[in-house]
Amino acid sequence: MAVDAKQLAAERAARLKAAVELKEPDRVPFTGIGGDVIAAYAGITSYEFNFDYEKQCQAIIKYVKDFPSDQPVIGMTGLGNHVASMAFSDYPDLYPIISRVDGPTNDILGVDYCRFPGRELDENSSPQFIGREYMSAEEYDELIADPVKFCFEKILPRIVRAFRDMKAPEAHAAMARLALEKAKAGAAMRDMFRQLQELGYAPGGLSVFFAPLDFIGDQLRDIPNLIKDLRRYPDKVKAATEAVLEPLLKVSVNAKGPGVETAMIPLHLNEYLSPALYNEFYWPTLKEGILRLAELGMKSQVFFEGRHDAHLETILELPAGWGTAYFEKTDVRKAKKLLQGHTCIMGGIDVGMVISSTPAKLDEYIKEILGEMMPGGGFILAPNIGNLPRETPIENIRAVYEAVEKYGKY
Amino acid sequence: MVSPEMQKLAQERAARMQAAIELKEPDRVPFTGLGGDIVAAYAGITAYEFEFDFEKNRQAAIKWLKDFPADSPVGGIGGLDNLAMSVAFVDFPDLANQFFMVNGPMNDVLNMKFARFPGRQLDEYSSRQFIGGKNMEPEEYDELIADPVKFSYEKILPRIAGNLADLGSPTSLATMARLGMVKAQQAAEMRKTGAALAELGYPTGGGSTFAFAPLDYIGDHLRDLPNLVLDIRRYPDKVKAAAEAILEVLVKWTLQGKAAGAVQAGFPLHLNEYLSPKLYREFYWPTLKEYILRLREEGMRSRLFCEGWHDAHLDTFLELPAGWGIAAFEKTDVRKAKKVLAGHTCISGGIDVGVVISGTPAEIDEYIKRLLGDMMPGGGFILGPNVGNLPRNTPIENVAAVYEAVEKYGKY
Amino acid sequence: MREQLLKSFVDMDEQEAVKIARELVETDGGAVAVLDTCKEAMEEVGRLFEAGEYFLSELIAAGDMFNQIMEFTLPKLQGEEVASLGTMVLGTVQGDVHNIGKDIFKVMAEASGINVIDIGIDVPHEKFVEAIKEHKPELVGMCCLITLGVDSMKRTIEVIKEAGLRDDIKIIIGGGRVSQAVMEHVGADAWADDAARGVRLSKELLGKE
Amino acid sequence: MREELLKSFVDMDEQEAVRIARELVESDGGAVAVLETCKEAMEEVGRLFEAGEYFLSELIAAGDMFNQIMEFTLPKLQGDEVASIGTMVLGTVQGDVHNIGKDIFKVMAEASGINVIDIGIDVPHEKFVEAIKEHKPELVGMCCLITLGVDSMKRTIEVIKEAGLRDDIKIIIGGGRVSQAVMEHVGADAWADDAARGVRLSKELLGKE
Repeated sequence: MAVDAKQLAAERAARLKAAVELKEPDRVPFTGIGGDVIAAYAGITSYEFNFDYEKQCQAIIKYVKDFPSDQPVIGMTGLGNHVASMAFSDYPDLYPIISRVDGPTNDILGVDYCRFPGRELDENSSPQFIGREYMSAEEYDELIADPVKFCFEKILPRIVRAFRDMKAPEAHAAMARLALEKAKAGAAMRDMFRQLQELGYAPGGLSVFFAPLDFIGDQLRDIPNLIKDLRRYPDKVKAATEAVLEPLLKVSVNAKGPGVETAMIPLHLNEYLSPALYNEFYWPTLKEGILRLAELGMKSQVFFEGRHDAHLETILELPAGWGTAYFEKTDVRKAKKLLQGHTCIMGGIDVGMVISSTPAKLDEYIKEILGEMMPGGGFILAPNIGNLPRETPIENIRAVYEAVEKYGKY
Repeated sequence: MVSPEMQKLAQERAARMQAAIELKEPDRVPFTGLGGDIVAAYAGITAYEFEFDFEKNRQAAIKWLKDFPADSPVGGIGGLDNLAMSVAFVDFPDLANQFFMVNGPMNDVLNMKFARFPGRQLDEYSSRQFIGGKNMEPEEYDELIADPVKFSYEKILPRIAGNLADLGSPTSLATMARLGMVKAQQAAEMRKTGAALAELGYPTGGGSTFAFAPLDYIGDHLRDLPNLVLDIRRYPDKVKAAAEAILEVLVKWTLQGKAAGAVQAGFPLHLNEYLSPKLYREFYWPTLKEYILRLREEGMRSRLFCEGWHDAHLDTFLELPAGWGIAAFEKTDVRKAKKVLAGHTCISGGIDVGVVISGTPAEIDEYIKRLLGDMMPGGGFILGPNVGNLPRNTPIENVAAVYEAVEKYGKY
Repeated sequence: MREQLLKSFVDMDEQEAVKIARELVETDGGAVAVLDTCKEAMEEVGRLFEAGEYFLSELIAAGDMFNQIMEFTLPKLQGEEVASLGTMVLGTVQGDVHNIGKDIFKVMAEASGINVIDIGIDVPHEKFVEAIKEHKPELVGMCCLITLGVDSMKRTIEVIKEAGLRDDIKIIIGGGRVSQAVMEHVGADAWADDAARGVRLSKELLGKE
Repeated sequence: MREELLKSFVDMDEQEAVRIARELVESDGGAVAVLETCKEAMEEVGRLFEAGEYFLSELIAAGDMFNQIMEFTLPKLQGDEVASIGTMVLGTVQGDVHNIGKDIFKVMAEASGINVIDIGIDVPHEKFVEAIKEHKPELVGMCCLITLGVDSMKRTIEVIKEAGLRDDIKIIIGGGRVSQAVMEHVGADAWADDAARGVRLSKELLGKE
């Protein structure tokens, strides 16, 4: 690896680390912006991006070369397979092959909640999670008694077509095929990460942790049912969140590895819940999860999807320097007033602006946001949601990168 | 990259083998070469390393083939027959063949009841061994006959694979995933070995795939040989019906190997030596014969490795059309076989491993000279060891003596 | 009785609200009273949501109560024509197959008296045009949850323009990723990224606020 | 009765042979008669095998019949000492874990009156020496199925020499891969690659043929 690439990688890592440690780095750390646009920029369909490993890697390398940032922008090529991660949480070596469902994996497994371009969707659509009710309210006690066994025996067969009958040869063949397919994917990824290293990006990635109530809402009961459960079976829901906490932590540890010391925590139900419900059902086990991850040597990067304004103060219950709060709709300026010096704040770029605005306006927009957020450090510039659509004007993207280059210096 | 000379050498070797198979006289006698445990010893590694470390295995094979070149490559990772698993997954063409040969790392994942590996169940210098056992009760013949695939999957697999004992449990599913991981790593290693062999002038295309006499499936993997021999007397009709049912599944399995590019199917024969001609003709040969003919219809040749004594059944080969394939003999004297099968069946073997172990270079030179003198005329002969495994401390000068003698006397 | 129904509904006391509604609907003219009270309650819940006191959890619970009560109230209303504020064609745009946002909005819109024609998810541009011709709605609602939907909305509105139908209707876009900037970009008349705001703006577009 | 037993046994007629033996054993002196006849039958089966008329399938069936009959015959023999023509220590050499060949040979050897001490499979060299010291056999049988066994046999015989026990015993090697050349190589007294030949040569070594 060329010397300057190694040096560049070290600088980028230090920049991000300084922000997370609430200091002022040399420049504002910028995660870069991308998503479905990566495939469009390389002239391939989303289907090809999701199903052809070589084309996917080439598209990512081309995009990252033209739009360098502090983290490689690799787009979204699949969905979490969180029930499977829990069901096999006692088999850490399986984590890399069962934790995510990309296009080819879905062809093998047939996961009920997955929709992929070129399959259930048109070839330029993006992969989507469409969950439904996989667990009935009567099954709360079983979930509470043994979440891992329950997820394996009851839920997995309901969400994975290949596991409809766990005893059958189809289920066992699917596992073997999955490993063989993931090996192919792994080979392509290794090649891509080698090229990324040459472009000055240190290898690594993010582990994942799931807020216990989100796990129940997204993966088991479906959100509308879960919300009604809060009123009808409050004690069972609470007991369930405590029961699933331990295995969910085990999953996060399974994902830990060299260069993978941060757990990404995507929140979904936060925006749905009133403060009362949030504080009674959602926050206690999420908070305990973040604290336990810290004990396990992992920082947390919580993605507060939607509007988190009503629950912002609860973040102060965490120890200073606990990690990063990544905001989608909550105004980062408002968050900074409350959390400066306690929590590293991430976000700031409204994807809607990048899609609809003009290069000149975007230059002004970035200048203004950086002017307000950079002082005092503890800030990472990122898009409020991780996916720029295919038709996002390239000149707008370039304008953002140029503006960050211009105004990003401390 | 494969140099032009090596490409030419590969073509010559392939043509030499092909001519013998087509019962003609090639330029030189095709020689399969000697190998086995000695390949590891020659490279200074243990049997354990040879079975479990793909890189060391490859280096040992390359070192052996450079010093002892022959017409087909030797060495490389071997394994034990795991036919019950291939049958259980025969409806998954991309997998069935992958599960047939269980090597060291695969057995670490599966923990097969029949497997003994150096550095695991054996000391690190022992060779791997298949120890059959009784996995099926006589009362289960009807179930086997009704659906050999379902029976092999639901009843036999859990009994012979330690980590698949509880099908549908997290362990059994995790085991299959881990098997996939090991196979994926090995696929990459196989490609590397293939490339190395090509660079040493060995033909790569048109390989061989697996096949198995239906009755040997029952003997080796279901009832165990002694019990099957008794079953033949106590439940003759059930044994026959089982062989018929199994035939369909095994032909389907072998043709999957054809789809992957193989042009030849290799049968190891085990029960042949146990059976009187009468029992052989009534129970063993009919389904084996139909198997060979069905493969022939699909353009595939068969190679039968007749272990032990096959003298009493030599004439049955004549029921096959001339040029059907290769008969390799372990104990049957190839000269005796030639008298019966010349011009009809390509004969393989001839070198008694005992002589290579205990003879002197001079005796070996004479032995090979006489053997080639008797067997080469008329072609249709492939020289090779009667058993594929030379022990670790076979005197290397004896091995060299064999190769030199073949070089000297092998020209047509 | 109406006061108690309104209070228990707004306070999210499901058993109480359903009990009172069942009693009230048996009295003559009770069905209309129950319907109007529930509409009023839903409006109050929407207001509390926009004021930041109620959240999606309350909106969903309210929508669920509304449906439960309508199940035994609507059959009794067969006689009297239910005054509708107007008709809306509602669908999730092409390429987006999410429906959770659309469903919450639909319950509240119907509760507020809007006659909603739901044309599903992943809706091709032409299907919007056909639905507009068939139902002649005053309003068209386009939902999308993922950013990919932004372009679909833009193209759908262009197709509606080409069909010469743009000026006959008002278009409101809704979903997690919409904003003022996106609204201007796609050429819609209003935007809302939550159901309560969506219902309020829909009524404004119908000139009913 | 003895003739019928001998004929049905040699003809592999299992039901018939077992039936006659059950009857004969009840008559006084019957047990010894049954044992002698079965021994004779086993010898005849061995002879037919070596003549190429019988095969392993017949050897296995004969061994199975012999064991079935001994089950109800041996208990009746408690009184009269069963004339044993000698003692043999039998084992599969180190590194080889096969037992199928050893087991077929053992049944036939016992049927021919040899008292067999089976010391198992994968037998370390020293264990052979200990067994020889303990049981003072006239014969030692070493089995191996795979070529790896050749070297183990050679080393085992060297260890027996070093222990000064070589001349007190005769050694016969057996199994799929042995031959005259291998016998000379390892320094044994006889070799056999089938059970019938093995029993015949063992009796010769005991000076009993």
